[in-house]
Amino acid sequence: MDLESMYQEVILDHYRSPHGKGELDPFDAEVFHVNPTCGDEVTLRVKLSDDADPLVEGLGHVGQGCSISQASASVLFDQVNGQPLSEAMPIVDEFSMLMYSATSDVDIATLDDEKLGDAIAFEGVAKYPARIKCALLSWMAFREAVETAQASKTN
Amino acid sequence: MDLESMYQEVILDHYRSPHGKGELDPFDAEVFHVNPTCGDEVTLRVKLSDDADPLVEGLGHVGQGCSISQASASVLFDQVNGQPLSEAMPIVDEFSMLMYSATSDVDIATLDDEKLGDAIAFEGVAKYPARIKCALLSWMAFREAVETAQASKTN
Amino acid sequence: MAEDLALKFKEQFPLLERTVRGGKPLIYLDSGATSQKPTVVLDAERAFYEQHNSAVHRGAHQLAEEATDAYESARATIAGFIGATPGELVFTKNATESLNLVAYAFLNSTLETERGLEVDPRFVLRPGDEIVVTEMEHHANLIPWQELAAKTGATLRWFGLTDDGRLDMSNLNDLINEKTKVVSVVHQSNILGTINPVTDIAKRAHEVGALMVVDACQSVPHIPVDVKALGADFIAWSGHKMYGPMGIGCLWGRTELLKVMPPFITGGSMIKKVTMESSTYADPPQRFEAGVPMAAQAVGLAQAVDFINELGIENLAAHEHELTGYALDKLNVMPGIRIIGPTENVDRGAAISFEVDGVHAHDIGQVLDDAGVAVRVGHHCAAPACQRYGVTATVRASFAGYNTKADVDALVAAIKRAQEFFGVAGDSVEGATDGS
Amino acid sequence: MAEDLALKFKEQFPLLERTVRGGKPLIYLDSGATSQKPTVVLDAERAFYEQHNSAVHRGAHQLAEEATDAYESARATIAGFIGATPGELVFTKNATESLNLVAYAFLNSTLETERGLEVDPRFVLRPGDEIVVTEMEHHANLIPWQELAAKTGATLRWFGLTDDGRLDMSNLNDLINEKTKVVSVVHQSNILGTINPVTDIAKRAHEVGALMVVDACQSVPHIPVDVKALGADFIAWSGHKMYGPMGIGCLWGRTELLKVMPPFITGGSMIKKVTMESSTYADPPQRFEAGVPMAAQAVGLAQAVDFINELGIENLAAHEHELTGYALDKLNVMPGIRIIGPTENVDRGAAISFEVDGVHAHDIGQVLDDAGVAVRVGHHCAAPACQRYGVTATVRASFAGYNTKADVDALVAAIKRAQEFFGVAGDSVEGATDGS
Ligand SMILES: Cc1ncc(COP(=O)(O)O)c(C=O)c1O
Ligand SMILES: Cc1ncc(COP(=O)(O)O)c(C=O)c1O
Ligand code: FES
Ligand code: FES
Repeated sequence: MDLESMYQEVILDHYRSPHGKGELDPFDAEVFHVNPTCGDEVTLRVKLSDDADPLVEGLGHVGQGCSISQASASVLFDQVNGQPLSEAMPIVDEFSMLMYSATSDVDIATLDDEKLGDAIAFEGVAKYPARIKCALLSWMAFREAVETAQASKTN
Repeated sequence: MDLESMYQEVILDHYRSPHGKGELDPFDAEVFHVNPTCGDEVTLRVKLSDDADPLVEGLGHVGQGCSISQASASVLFDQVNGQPLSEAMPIVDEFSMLMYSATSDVDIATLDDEKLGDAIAFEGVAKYPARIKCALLSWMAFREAVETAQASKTN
Repeated sequence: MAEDLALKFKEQFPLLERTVRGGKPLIYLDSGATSQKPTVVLDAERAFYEQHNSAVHRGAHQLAEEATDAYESARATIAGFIGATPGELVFTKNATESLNLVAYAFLNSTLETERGLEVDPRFVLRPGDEIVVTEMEHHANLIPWQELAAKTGATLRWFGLTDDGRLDMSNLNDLINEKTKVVSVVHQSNILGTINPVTDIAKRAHEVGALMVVDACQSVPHIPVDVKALGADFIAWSGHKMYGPMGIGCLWGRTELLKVMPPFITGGSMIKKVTMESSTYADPPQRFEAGVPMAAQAVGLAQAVDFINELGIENLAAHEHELTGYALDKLNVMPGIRIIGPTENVDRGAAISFEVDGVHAHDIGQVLDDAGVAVRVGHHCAAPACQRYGVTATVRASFAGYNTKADVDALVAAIKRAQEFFGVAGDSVEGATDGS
Repeated sequence: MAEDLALKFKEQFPLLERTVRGGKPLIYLDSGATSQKPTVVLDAERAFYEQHNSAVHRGAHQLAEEATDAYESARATIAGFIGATPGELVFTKNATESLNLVAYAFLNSTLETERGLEVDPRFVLRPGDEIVVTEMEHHANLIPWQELAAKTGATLRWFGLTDDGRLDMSNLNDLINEKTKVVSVVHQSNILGTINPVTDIAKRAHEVGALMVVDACQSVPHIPVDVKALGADFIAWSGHKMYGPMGIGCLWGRTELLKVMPPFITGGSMIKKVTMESSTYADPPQRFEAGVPMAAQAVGLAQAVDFINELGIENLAAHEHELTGYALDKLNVMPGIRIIGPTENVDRGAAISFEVDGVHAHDIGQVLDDAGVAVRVGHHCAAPACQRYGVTATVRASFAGYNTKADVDALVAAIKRAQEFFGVAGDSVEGATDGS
C-alpha cells in the first residue's frame, strides 16, 4: 500500500521522538526557512569547530511541520551531527538526490546507503512531489546555515 | 451580393462629393471624435441660432476616414443643416436606431423614412458591426457638439 | 436538490469519473480551490476556437466580427448573472488581477495628483488615510492593500475575528471612520466558510465616503449575488471556481467609478489616440483590457453561467447548504476534530476547515488522498486567519453542486482512518503503521 | 516547405476548413493578430481539464500533483523553445501584461527607493534618466513606457524610421547613452514586418549599463529565437499568436534580474510569509504569478511548441520567408499599391502592410472579406508608425505556416477586385457599384 511506503515505521519513530530538537546555544549561524506551500517553518542553528575540516559540533532545530518534515530534521541531526563537513555535505547531496529520484533521472542504486542511514526511509516520500519540500526543509536550512557559519568565520 | 447592400450607389456618391465638408467659421462648438478601432477622426463644428428652438445654422466637418464615415457625415449635413433642433435631434435618434437595427430588436419598419432621407441607404452597413462606428462617427460628434453649444449658450 | 439530482449533475463533469491512487473513485472536495468543468463548458470553448477564433475588437473580417460578438455576448451573460450591465464588467485573468486593478487605481491616481494632474479625490491616498480589510482575507485581498498602504503612506486596518469564526463587528464605527478611503472585504471566507455582512459594511463605508470592494470569489459561484442588493462599489471573482475555464477573472465596478479610474495594464485596444509623446484612453471596460483578451475563456465562462442558470443558483445554494449542514453535524461530534470557522450552519458557505488533534493537516491530507478524497491542506492563502486561530495549517473540505452526502460520508470515514493510522483517535489501534 | 506540405500542415487546423460570407472558402491572412489552433493543442487543453484539472501549487492530492506537474512541465517545454531554463520563464495573460510587468518593476522599485528601501539601482528611474523605444512599437510596448516616464519623470526617446521601413540606426550611440536606463524594442514589427537588429541594440544598451527588453510577439512564433544569441535581458511574447490558446503570455527574464525585481500583481502563491502587517515574497518565477494561473493554457501552449518543433521552426521560417517573397514580388508591381515597410525580402517577416491609392484601408478590407480573404485593417496598434508614414490605416496581410501561395494569389485577385469596385485601378471598370 502506498501510504506505508511513505510513512515507514522509522519515519514515524523519528517523528514521535525527534533528535536534535531544541535551541542550540552557543551557535555560529541561525537560519529560518519556510515551506511556502504550507507555511511550516524551521529555525535551525549550527555550530562548527575551528578545524581545517570543521566538525558539526552542534545542530538544533525548532519549528512546526508535518510528520515528514519533523522526522527528516531528526534524521538530519543523526546523520550530520558530529561529522566533519567533508562528510556531512555529501550526505546532504545524497539526500537531495534521493528526494529527486522519482522526478529526475537519478538512479537510486547509485546512492550510498551508508551515508544515508535512516534517511533511506524517505525514498517513498520522493514519489509525492508535494512532500519533497517537507523532507528537504531542514536539510536546505542546514546547508545554508553551514554556508553562513563558514562565511562569518572567514570574515 | 452583400457588398452592394453596404456600398449603395447613394453612399458612394456622397463619399465622392461630400456635403458640409470644411471648417465652419464662426461656430458655437467644436468637437473632435475618434473611431478608436481604426484611428479615423472627425472634427465637427456647429452653429446654432438663438431661437427658442434653435436652428442648425451651420455644420462643418473635416477629418479622414473610410467611405462609410465620409458618406455618413455628408448625409448628416443634408438631413440636419438648417433644421430646428426639435427636428434634427429625432433624426439622429432614428439614424442610431437604424444602425443598431441588425444587432438589437429595433424594427426597421417603425423608422421614419422621411426623416432619414438618404440615410436609409446605410441599412446595409448595420449588418457589419465593425462598420457601425464608421457610420455613427460624425452623428455622435454632432450630438455632442449640439450639447456643448447649448451648454455654452446658457452659461 | 436531492441526492439523485446531484448525481445527475455530477455526470456532466468528465473528470469526476476518474479514479486516483490505484483505482479509488475520486471524491473531489477541493472546489474552493478550483471547480471541475462540465462538458458543455469545454465544448463551448472548443467551438469558439474551431469556428470563430480571431482577435476581438481588431478586425473587419467575418471571423473578427464573430469573435467580437461572442466575446461581448459573453460579457452580457456574465454581467447579467450578478444583475449588472455589460459596460460595468471588466475581464481580467483572475480575481487576483481584478483586486490589483482596483488597488493600482488608487496608486496611479495618487501618483497623478502628485504630478499635479486632476484625478478623482476618492482614489487618492495620503498618510493618515485608512484602508480597511479583515483578518480573514485571502492573500489576494490583503497583499495588494498592504502594498498600497506602504506605497502611499496610508494605514492598513482590519476587522478582527471572533472565536467562533465571525467578523468582529463590535468596532465597526471606529474601524470605518472619516479617514477611511477604501474597505475591502471577502464575501465568503475561503478558509472559514463564513459569509460576511458585506451589505452592512458597505453601508457604513458609504456613510463615511469610502469605497467598498468585495472579494466574491467564494460567493458568486455558490450563492445568488446581486450587485444592487450588495451595495458594493467593486466586486471581484474568478471564472475557474464557477465551472468556468482557467485564465479568466471578473471585476464589476460602478460605471461612474470605472470612468474616473486610470488604467492599470496599458497597451493595445485600451486607447483612444496614441502619439509617441502621449496617449489618451478608451472608456471602460476597454480601458482595463489591454492586449488580446481571453475571448475563448469568456465564452466558456458565459456557458458556465448558462449551465448554472439551468439549475438555478438558488437550488445550487440550497443543495450546498444542506450538504454543509450534513457535514457539520458529523464533524462537530467527531472526537479529536476542531472546526476552524463557524460550527453552526448559519451565514456560512460550503467550505469547512478543521484540524485533527495530534496530526498535521498535511498528514491528514495524505491519508485522505490515499483514500481518493481530495481536500486542500495548508493555510489556504489566508495565513493571518490561521495565525488568529493558532494553527499553521488546516484541512479544508469544500463542496460544489456535484458533491453528495456520500462524499461527506467518505470524508468522515477517511478522517477516522487517518486518526487510526497516526494512533490519535479515541478508538485508535496501536502501531498504526502496521496497516489494517 | 513545399506547397503540398503547407496544405498538409493546414489540415490540422479545423477552423481553416470553414467558409465565410455565403460559402466562400476562408483565406486567413490575419495570423499577425492571432493564429489559428491545431487540433492537438485543443486536445491537450481539453485533456488537462478532463483528467488533471486542479489548482496548481496548492494541494496535496493526486490531481493537484498532476496539475502542478503538467504546469511546470509546460514551463520547461516553452522555456526550452527559446533556449532558456524554466526558472526564467514567467507566465502572464498576454505579452501586454509581460511588458507591463517589466515597466512596473521600474515604477515599484523607484517608489521603494523613495521610501528609503534598498532596491537594485538598475530599476530606479529619476528625472534625467532615459527610456528608449522605437517609432514602430506596438502600443503594448509604447504606452507602458510612456506611463513609466510620466510617473518617474524620466524622458522617453525613440529610434526614428527610415523611408524604407527600417529603424534609423544612424544615431544609435547618441540615442542610447549614459543616461539610458532601459531600451525596449520590437523584434519584428507587427505593422511593417521589419526585423530589427536587436542584438546590436542590446550590445549598445549593455555598454551603457541599460537593460534591454525585446517585444518578441511577432518573432518567437515565426523565426528561431535563442535567448543567448539575442543578448536581451527580457523577452515578452504571447501564446495565442503561436498556435497556442488565448489567455497566456510569457516573459523571459535573466534570473539575476527577476530575483531583484519587486512583484507586480500580488496575492496568493507568490508569497513566502504573510502576516497582517507585512509579507515577504517568493522567488521567481512564482513571485510574478499571483493567483490561480492559467494551467490549462500553459499545457496547450506547450503542446503548440511541440507541434512547431515537429516541423521545425527553421522550416516554418523558411516557408513563411518564401511566401513573403512571393507576395512582395506581386504587390511591388501592382499599380496603385504602396507597401508600408520594407519592400525587399531581407530582414523582414511575414507581415505586409500596404495602402491602395484612393481607397481607405477599411473599404479594401471589406471587399477582401467579401471574397473570403481575412486581413486586418487599421493602425494595427502601432499608430505612431502610421503617422510616420502619413497614413491613418493600412491593410495588412500576415502569414503563418498554414498559408500557401494560392492564398497570396487570392489576396492579389481580391485587391484587384476592390480597386475595380471603387474605380481606382488603371484597368478599372466604370460605375463599379453596378457590380460585375
Ligand atoms: C509586436 C507586438 N507587440 C505586442 C503585442 C501585444 O500582444 P497581446 O495583445 O497578445 O498582449 C502584439 C500583438 O497584438 C504585437 O504584434
Ligand atoms: C476568497 C478568495 N479570494 C481570492 C482568491 C484568488 O482567486 P484567484 O487565485 O483565482 O485569483 C481566492 C481563490 O484562490 C479566494 O478563495
Ligand atoms: S506540510 Fe509543511 S513541512 Fe510538510
Ligand atoms: S474605418 Fe475608420 S471610420 Fe470607417
